[in-house]
Amino acid sequence: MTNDILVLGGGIAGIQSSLDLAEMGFRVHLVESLASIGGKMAQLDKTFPTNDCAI
Amino acid sequence: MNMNDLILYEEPRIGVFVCDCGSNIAGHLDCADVAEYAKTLPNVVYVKENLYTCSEAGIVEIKKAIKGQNLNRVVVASCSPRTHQPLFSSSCAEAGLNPYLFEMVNIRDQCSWVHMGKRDDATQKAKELIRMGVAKSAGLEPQEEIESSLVRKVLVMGGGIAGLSAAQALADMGLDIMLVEKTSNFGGLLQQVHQLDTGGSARALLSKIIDDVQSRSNITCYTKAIVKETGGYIGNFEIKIDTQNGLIKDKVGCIVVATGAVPLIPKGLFGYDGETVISLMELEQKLKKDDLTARRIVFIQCAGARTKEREYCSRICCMIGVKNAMIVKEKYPLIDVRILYRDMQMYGTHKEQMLWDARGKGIQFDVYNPDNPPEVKEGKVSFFQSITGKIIDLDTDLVVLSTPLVPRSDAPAVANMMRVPTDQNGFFLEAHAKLRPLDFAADGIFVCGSGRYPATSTEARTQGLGVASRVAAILFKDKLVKSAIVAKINPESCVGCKACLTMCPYEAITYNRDKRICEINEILCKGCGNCAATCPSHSAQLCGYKPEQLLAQIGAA
Amino acid sequence: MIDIVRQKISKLLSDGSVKGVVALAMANGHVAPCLFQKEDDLEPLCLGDTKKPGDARYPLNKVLITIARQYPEDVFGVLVRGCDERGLYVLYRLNQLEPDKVMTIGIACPQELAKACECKKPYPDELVAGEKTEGITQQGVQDMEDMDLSKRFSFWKNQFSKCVKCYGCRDICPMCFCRECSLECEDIISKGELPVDIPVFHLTRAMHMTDRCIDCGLCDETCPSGIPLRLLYKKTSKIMNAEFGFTSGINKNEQSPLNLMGPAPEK
Amino acid sequence: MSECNYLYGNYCAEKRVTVLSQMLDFCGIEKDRLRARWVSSAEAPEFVEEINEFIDVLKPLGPSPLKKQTSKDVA
Amino acid sequence: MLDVGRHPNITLLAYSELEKIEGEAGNFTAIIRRKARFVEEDKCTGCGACTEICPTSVLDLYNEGHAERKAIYSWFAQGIPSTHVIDPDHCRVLTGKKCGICQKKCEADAINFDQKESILELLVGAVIVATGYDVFDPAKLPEYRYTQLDNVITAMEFERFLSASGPTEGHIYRPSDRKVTAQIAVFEKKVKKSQKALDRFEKNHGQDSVEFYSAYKAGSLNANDDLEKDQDKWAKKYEAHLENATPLEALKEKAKGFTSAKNLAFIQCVGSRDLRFYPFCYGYCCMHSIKEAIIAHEHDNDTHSVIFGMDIRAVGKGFEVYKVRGGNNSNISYKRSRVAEITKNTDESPVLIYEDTLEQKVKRETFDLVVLATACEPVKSTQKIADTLSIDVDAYGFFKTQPADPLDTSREGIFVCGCAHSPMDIPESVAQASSAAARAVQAIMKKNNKKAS
Repeated sequence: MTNDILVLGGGIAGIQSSLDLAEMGFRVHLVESLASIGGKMAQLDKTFPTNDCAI
Repeated sequence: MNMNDLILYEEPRIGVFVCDCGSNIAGHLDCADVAEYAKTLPNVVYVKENLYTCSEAGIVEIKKAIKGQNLNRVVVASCSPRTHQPLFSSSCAEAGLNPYLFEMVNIRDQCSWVHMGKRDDATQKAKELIRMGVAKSAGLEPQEEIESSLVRKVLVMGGGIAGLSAAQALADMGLDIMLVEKTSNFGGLLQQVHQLDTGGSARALLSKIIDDVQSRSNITCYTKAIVKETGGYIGNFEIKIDTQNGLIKDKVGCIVVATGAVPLIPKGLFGYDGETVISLMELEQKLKKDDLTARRIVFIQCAGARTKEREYCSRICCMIGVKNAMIVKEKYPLIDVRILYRDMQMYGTHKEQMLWDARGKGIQFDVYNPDNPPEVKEGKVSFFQSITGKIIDLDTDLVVLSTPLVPRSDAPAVANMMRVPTDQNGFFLEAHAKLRPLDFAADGIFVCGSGRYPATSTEARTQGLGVASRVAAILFKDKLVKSAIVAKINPESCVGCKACLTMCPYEAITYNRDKRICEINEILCKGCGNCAATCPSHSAQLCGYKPEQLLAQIGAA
Repeated sequence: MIDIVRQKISKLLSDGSVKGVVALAMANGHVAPCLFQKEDDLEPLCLGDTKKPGDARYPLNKVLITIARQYPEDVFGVLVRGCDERGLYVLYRLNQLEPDKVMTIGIACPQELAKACECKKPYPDELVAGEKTEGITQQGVQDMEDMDLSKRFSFWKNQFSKCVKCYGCRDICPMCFCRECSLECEDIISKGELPVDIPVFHLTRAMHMTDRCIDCGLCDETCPSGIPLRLLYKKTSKIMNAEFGFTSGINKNEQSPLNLMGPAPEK
Repeated sequence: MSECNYLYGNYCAEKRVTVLSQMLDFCGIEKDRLRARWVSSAEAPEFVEEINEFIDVLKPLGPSPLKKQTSKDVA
Repeated sequence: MLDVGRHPNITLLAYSELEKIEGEAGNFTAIIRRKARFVEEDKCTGCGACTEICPTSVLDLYNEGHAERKAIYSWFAQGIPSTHVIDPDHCRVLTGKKCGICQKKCEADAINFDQKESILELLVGAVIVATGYDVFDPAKLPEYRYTQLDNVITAMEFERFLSASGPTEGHIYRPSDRKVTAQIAVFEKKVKKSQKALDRFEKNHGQDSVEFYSAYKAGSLNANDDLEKDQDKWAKKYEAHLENATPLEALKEKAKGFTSAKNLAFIQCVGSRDLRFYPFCYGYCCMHSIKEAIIAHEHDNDTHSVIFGMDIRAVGKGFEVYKVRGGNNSNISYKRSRVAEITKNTDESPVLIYEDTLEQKVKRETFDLVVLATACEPVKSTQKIADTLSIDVDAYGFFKTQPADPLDTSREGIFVCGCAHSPMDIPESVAQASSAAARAVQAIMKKNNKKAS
């Protein structure tokens, strides 16, 4: 039986689910096709409604 | 007040590591000169300049120096602590040095990057920043991380769809759950709903989940029960619940708030009288009992929402309004149904289709401008139709007001019992609108469902699962480890004047009656330093930022 | 006036409602604070106005605090003038004394003493003896404010440089009850050097007095170098009143704006 | 003003600064030598502006009249 | 993002793709293909020295093609992992030409041109699909002439314009102007080179080129013998110089009037609520345009924005307040209409043709810049991923789920969250990510108990 979990996609959703699972003690393999993670949110300058920076 | 006044932990032997950070620092100031200068600083016994302190080679360099020169303080002059402080302090720990004896000086973002082109000024400033860092590091004291046990039990407040889903998910994860519902049966708002927007009856979905929850061995259900008190802190909440058979006291690790919301009773709006002008929920009851006799029904959306006092869009009443309009059209095709709306909030893949189907069934949609809303007078609805530019009068025998969901009347009581904030509309305020939508600012307490903001049944169910994973992220560990940057009160010099107690935003300070002094609960303390700033006799001090350390840093400027 | 007080004290002691009364006693020519425990030996009791009224004034509250710390469960009486009672209200707020453990015996100050102290309320709320005289409006602070900046600077610089750091003002003040005082903390005040760090020493104490000072004037009277400390603390109370509409020692369950979390209360 | 990371810290600081600045003035030290501004980590340009403005105010005031006193303490 | 890079329980496999997956819930074997980075991950510190000197430049998709990156690059400055990547289709060495400067420059000697892609086999209990979305390509709507008009851009491009790390460092320059300034730069380089040649002639003949050329043309040149030799060459050089100098002057003249874009138009529902493409609403693009208008106003106080939408759907928490506040003090006006067509007037400014429903009149209005609030499409490789995982895709190309269990795909043990499930805003995506994590744990726990009990 394995406790590993595969997460496809390194955007905000992939990052959040990987962090939650890792905090629970599961091993996570996060696969991202681009050179680094961050997905579309990393391209944003600021986010609404609080206007803090997206990076 | 100079260096040797500090009560020093062991004779300080400080190691300084100046980083080039490739060209980011070395390109704009003279790192070698800065390193030379660092050698002349008091208590500095070892200085090394390297290309990248954060690379494998740099870390090995630090570890070798700690062991070789038996350093008891390390200062790294490089980039921003936000990105690399954890990396460097954990490497110091691996080399056997207490991680809190590490000080970081930012000579990149605050020096080389902002003073590009002024090489000698930047070099001079870097020297002074390092001198301040070294002065502070001399006064550092070792700290131990604070650990506390975790109770593997969860309290879920509210038995609506959100609370039920959270309980179900947590049970699958092997945790024990106490599910507390104020009314006599589970289901919350959904019990009043006739059919779901995704088809299928609300009661069917509810009964499936309720049976599953009630059949679970590790879920204890309490109906007609109210949570009276929640004391303690994350991992060890002491709770008191008023149940049908008396008061229950218990300890839980985390708390989930799923108390939901209630539809607004639109008193005084559009002549609401519960007979000819009813609210959306009352229409749901009529549909359930199947007693609807009318020739024309007019729905008015945003009744009491997006106004000055309630400046928010309740997100789901458009969907419920259109869904019910379609159900009416199916059951009683002869009734003429019209919907007056401001903005049709039909987001998501299925809802737009509902709009097209509704139009297909002959339901007419008209826009009204909030400045001159429709008027309802004895069986007649008149509104300004912007497309034709004329006032339209419709004689109607039933008007349905789509009212927003508003927070429950006891929500403020729950909020200050658990010392969690609510936003200006009374909904629970989550830690971060974007990145932590299900957590509260206070650790260990989570929120899901309409208590946070009006949500459809599917959204509430998803948020219930989401909260389960947030809780598991804490309770799956064997113990809770917390940073050691907390405040401490010196019992000898404290006179119990409670000045600090009233200043603590996290309610971490309690007054000990028999010792007549104030005490800090390290788990709740977030290290903000308010108490240290207020205490007239310096009995309350924040570890790592004690007056002598800070003043040494200022003195060295 | 003194017989009414003596009667009151003996009644309190006889019916056992207090374990003891802190008041003043005349013994071999000197007036000193004394704890009377039995109603029959009240003979040496005096009100501290031997030659002229109020020439022997003591911070009886401070004495009461030390006694109350030893016997937290017992009730004690205390002889209070207008300023002492204000002091008690502040001490209740700062949790040094518990209101239900203190019985006050209030005496009013005569007009002459009120003028000397420039006192704004020379009588306690619960008055046992003496009649109420009206308070004096405070002119000192206004005169100082009217001077121009450089004159003020040189005035205070000379005053502060006279300080010999004897800590007399702190030891006499009923509001200073800390065990370890930050004025003796080496990081802020240099040790063993005169003149004292101007203005750090005096302003640190002033900042602690902002929401506590009851304007009793004892610090002024005790200071060997005659520094007008009371004037400094009158200014802080004036600021607190002007900015936050707060005056210390007026009502029993007051709340200092500096200890409130959140924005300053409307003026 | 309500975005303090620790909920109320900035309000408490503001109250104390109001009192202290008037006390400084009372003791003859120019009130402008003390200034409190609240700038979030995201407002870099405002931070630079505030500092430059403060420098322009301080320059005409010249060195602190207590210079002789305080300089000897700094090691 | 940083915590993922540092968390002990997470192995980050960037620049890699899922090849194949077999087995069933609780017991999957996944084959991962790690594309070759040509940079050693443990050696590279992400210092960026190699990017500075790499000669080849390529269109930068991170900045939506408005800027350029080098053949050796990192996706964006603060990206995790910071290890750089060499783009095999553009790098000279990998396309057979000669170069390798970056290898010489790299002090950490992390560059290795013959690194091969590797295959990794993983045993996993559950899979979470969070492949996100792609921006809808507005070229599919002919009436907005996205490809022909420079000053019609997508919301994501405008986001890059607003960002300080973007191609315009936060200033809202019109793309048409930026094209002109780019041409000016090219001409300037050429003119400088040809001017140097002319200076040489002027120096050794002591005559100014313009005079010489007019005399040469008029034939009234009193040429001594060495001038005789040079005069034809000098004339031809001068003519070549003029070929660049005159258009340069013209462009410079034109560029004088350039300012940042002042009045902006935001067109909502581009590709969404449109029966030809995606007949539903995404829920976040109205708010996205309002935010961009507010931030634009912050950058430049006299911007005026008009948002064209059928409904302005500010649905989430605090959104209505944000919309009203934006309208009041960032001079944004909302127009209820659907823009029919965009044409161009003389100076490249787009002209919007639309029916203003309040006044029931068709209007033509010129704007400096038009931002298309584009819809979000499933990722291009969605069909490939669906086939590898053998899970179904719904009518619009998002992964299919049932309303009762909103996160389970059609195959047990595989879950979906975020925009791969359906278009949603960031808070819902984050909440759903946590829910998918919970579902995955439930699946594994159930499998373990079944095995154990």
